[in-house]
Amino acid sequence: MSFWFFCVCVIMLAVIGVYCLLYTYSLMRALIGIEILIKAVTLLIIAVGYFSQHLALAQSLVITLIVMEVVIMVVAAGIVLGLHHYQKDLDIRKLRELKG
Amino acid sequence: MTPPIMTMLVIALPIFASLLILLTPKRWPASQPTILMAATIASLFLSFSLFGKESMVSFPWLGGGLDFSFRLYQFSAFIVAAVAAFSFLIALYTLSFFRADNQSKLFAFYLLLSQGLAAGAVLANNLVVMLFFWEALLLTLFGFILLGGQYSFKTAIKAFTINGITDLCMMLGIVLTIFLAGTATMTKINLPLDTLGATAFIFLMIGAIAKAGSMPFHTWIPDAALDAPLPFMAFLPAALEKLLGIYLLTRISFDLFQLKPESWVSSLLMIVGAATLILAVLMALIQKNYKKLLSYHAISQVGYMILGLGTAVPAGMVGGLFHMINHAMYKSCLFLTGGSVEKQAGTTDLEKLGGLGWKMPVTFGCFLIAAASISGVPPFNGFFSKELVYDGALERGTIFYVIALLGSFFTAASFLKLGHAAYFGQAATQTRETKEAAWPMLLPMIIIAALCLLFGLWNALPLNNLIQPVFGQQLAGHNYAGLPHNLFLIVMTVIVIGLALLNHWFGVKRYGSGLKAADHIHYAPGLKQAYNLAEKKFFDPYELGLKAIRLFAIIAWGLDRLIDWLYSGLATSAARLLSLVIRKSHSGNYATYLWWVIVSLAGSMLYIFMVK
Amino acid sequence: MVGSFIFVPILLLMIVNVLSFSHKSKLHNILFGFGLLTALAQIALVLWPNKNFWQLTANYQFNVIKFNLAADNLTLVMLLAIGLVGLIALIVARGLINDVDQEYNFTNLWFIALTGMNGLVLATDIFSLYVFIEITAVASFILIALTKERDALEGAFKYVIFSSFATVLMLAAIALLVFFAGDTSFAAIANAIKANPGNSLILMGLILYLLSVFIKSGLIPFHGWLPDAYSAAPAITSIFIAGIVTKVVGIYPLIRFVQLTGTLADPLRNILLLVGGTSIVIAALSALGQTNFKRLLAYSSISQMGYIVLGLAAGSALGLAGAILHIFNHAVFKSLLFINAAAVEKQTGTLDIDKMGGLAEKMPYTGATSAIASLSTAGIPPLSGFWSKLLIIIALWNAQLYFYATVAVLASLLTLGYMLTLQRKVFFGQLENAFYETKEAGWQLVLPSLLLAGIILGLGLGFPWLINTWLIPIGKIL
Amino acid sequence: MRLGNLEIEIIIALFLVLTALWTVMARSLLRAAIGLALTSAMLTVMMYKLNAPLAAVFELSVCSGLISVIFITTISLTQPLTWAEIYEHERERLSRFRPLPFIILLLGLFFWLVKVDLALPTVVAEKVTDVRVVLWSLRQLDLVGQIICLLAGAFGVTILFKAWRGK
Repeated sequence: MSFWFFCVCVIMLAVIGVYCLLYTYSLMRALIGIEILIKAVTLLIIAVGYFSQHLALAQSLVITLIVMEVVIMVVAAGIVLGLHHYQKDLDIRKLRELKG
Repeated sequence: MTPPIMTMLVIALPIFASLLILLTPKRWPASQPTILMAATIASLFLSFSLFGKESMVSFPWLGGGLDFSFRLYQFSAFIVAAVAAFSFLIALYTLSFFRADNQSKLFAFYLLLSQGLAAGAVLANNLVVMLFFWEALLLTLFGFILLGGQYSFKTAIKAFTINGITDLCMMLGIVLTIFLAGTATMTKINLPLDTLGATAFIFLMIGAIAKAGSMPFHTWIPDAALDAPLPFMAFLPAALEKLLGIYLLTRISFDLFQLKPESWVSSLLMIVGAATLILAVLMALIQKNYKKLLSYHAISQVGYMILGLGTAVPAGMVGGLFHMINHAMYKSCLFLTGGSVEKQAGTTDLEKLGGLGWKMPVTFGCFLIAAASISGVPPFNGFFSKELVYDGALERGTIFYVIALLGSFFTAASFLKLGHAAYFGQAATQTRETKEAAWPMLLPMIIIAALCLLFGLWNALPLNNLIQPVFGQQLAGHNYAGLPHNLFLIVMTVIVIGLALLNHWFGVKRYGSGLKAADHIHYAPGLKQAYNLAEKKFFDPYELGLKAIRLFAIIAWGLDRLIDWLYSGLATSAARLLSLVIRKSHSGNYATYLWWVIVSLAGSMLYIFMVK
Repeated sequence: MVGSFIFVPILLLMIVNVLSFSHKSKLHNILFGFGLLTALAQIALVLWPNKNFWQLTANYQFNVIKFNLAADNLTLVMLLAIGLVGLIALIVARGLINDVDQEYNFTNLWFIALTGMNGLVLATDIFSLYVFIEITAVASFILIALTKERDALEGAFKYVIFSSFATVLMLAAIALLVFFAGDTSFAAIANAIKANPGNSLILMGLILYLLSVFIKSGLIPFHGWLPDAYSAAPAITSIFIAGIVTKVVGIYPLIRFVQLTGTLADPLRNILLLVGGTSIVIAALSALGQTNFKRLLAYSSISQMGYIVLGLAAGSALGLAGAILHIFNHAVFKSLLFINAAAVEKQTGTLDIDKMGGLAEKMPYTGATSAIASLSTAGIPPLSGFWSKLLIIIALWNAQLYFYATVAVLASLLTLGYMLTLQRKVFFGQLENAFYETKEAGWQLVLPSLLLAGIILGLGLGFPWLINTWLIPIGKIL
Repeated sequence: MRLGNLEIEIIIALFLVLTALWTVMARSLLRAAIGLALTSAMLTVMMYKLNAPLAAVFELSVCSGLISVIFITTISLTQPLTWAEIYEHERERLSRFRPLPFIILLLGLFFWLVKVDLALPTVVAEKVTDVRVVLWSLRQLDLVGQIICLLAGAFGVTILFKAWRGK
């Protein structure tokens, strides 16, 4: 398998994530879109580590990355909960109070 | 004290005094006028004692040839002394002009700050340093106008915008000049007016003549006349800005660049001057307000100075510069009489004024002298400087001379109207109880009026000591002191003044001396003159002439408003429209924002790989 | 020893939180005292540098601990700005927040954000840079959502989405660059970039990194989150975030990027120029029509970031020096303006500038300091903002980027336009009846305002002496 | 390892993309969260195949474990709509997401056919090959960063998940 194969995988995952971010009407699904994007980039880092034979470095980077990811998702989930408190649903289209 | 220290002190002293004034607490009401008077008197002495000395001061600054350098020599010392003198007189005047405490405090602050900054701009020997002080003056201008009360904000913005734009031009000019000359030190620059040189010159010229208040950068001055406090008008537009603007114009024309009579730049300057003087005076003729009428004259007289300097022949140059100092005197005197009238009678509306001549004899006397000066009546100072400008204009082209003479005629006519309406005739009921102003207000007027007379009768004093040394070598073999040499010019001037008198007499005769018809009377004599001329030489109906002159005045007015609109209307509304479109596009939908990011991402990648 | 910039704050925070030996209000006072000391020590260490402190590496005592941290001149300036704005935010918070719980939470998060920013500017390794960016970002998400008001949550959510998106781009960039460098240190990456000119994977990595920091610093057209987050955040958070956090998170990595790539390749430079120019003009135009005090300031912030980017794109020591000075200036005057906004909001209960008027009469210090800050933003001499803009414009001119130099000059007129509109509508003009009883907002807000205004004036007047001693050496890191 | 003509990685990658697709297209939020956990699991398998077992373990335990728990908790706390409402939502939502599989398919085909020739660097083998050594002695700063970040997360939980007072 070539590096290009993994690149294609990463691009496809990224497109899925971005599409979800752009077209979803749900706050939680937006977070899921972000998650898929992060998966894509995790795969890229591991692939790079594999092909440059720097797997130890790549693994340690991925471990740190995963910790960061969890913290961000916890905070984001807290914010979603807060928004739900006000608007009683997860509709992203109500998120347009700030404009201009 | 050595001259370098004194040079620095002349800049620093007023600025420090101004900050001191800002810091004085309200509990000590006497401290502020004390500081103001002490600082102005001290800097007056300082600048007069600097007279005739030369020095160069320089501190290392930005590096790369940009030094904080100042140069004291004959010309800059002269302007600095004049600035200090006006500052002193206006300070004296304001002692009893302002009623509100806070207003007088801020006015004193701005006055001293302006004085210090102006001294810095004049003494600077480095273009960037000069720009530094020049731009800072913009702030005091803004602050001054803001003092006028709640309606003055719009005017202040207008003044700020116009001056800001012209200063921007000047900045470009300075950058170009530095690029051409390879240095920013003014003493080292002497450039020919080739294509690039002329471009740089014109940019610098825009900055200079806009400061002086020439058309088409004048539109804020009449507005400020109504909105801003009157001592401001007497100080900045009438005196300080003329001194600075014409100083810079002189420096760039004959010092930094080599302005020659045959160049097209010289013709351009003359056209600007001639247009300014005739259009503004036509505007002045139809005004019905004391202050506004004066403000249009403040514009018109700049035309003479620019015309004089623009001729680039010795007589014109000397005349232009002489007119600058004369104008600063008589115009601030006129504004000060206006201030007295406003303070005492409570209004400057000519329809409500009248018969003040007997109630305010000193003010009236000063007004008479200053009005005679501005109208060019011998033997007052304005006469001599105008004669020199005429001389120069005649040498370059008859048309310029004719326009200048015509301007003189209208000037005389409008001052006859103003004097008549304000000081003679019947007083309106509101102003019947008017009394003479307090002595701190009268003293500056008297001093300036006396100087007007002195500079006229003994014109060798300013000409030999102040004006002619400025041009040095360029004037070799000329001396313009004493009576004008060209008898033809004197005869023509006297004829024009006579015609103006005659014209006024006709007007009064025809329409009666009713105050409400004042402006109408002063239309009509102009028309009658045209009518008589037409009857003698051409077949020109009276009505047509009336319409033509009316139309001309309307066109002048329209032109004035158009320029005004271009500054304050078009640019603002375009910005507002764009702003609206941009705000509408921020719909609050985060997906839209994300689309922008993704499109930019794709675009920049495409761009990178295409270029590669 | 530079590691203490990270360890001292975090240890203080842990000690207070883990031991939690006392009542909350007392606890908070202790934490607040620690915070003041930390910030003051940080400022003092930068202003009076001690060679021993800055040069000792951390591993001299324990062989176990080994950090790749280093400080150069740029780092010093950033540390100074962080310490200054941090100090001021801490003091202002005491005046703005009434709830003990909230104030305690704010101070905790302040410590984390401070640590994150310190680590960020000290890192010598691109992945550590990412880690600290993330820490600072998390702290700022929570800070924005601190009061849990609806709009604040909306702003925070948008920020989370955009920030995470930027993070993903940055990680992809790191992956691609590390592929070639074999290591994550700045030096190795700079070498790899030099050794493989025109390699498409490296170019891809560079462009991804560039765009990710564009999003983080909110430049147009990557700015969607910024006005929302700034204007909806609680008053104290706006001061802190707008004053320093997003600048350290966004612009500082951009400067390191310019430093890494050496003299920028033409296409990258064109992108920087385009984004910078667009940001200046569009954001200024947008600010012109705003009616919300803080939103106007947010757009103004974007516009000023544009100047910094243009300065960087000029690619000379002078431009870099101008950009760095502008970051510092921006930190000072924008924090000041946000403090003024907070004072006005606290005293009048509204941020709608159409409803205000004549407040300078009742709040003289707020009015005067905001005028100084506005004029500094607009680049009026002799205030400090003038000098940094001047340096940037001169640098652009010297680099023969005449068009962008002209844009930069003309846009300062727009800046003046919206700043004067703001001043007129809020502080000058007719005093509204509703605000007849308004007073100054208390020393916690007035004192920092005066301090910041003093810095603006002092820097402006002292600039001629400052430039050769501080700025030009900083610019030479390129 | 070869399976006939195919390599196992291709199958894993296919599953990875398909699970991601399913996550995004899934009808209910709960299914989406489960889909995300599955995607994570597929990624774990891929990592394992790429000789990164330690990172794979992390991915499996944290991402498909912890994050799924967080998501599912949040979803259940935010009171899902009634089934009728979901059905109404879904019809409209699916119409927006219907192009996605085709886009992915086209992308896959496109990149399959267009072989991009990447200029990869020459491989220099790593000096330290042990993950533990790299993580604990070379990347200590990142560990410190992790601790700080977790601290920030803890504050986030205490602030954001606390119940509203008096509302």
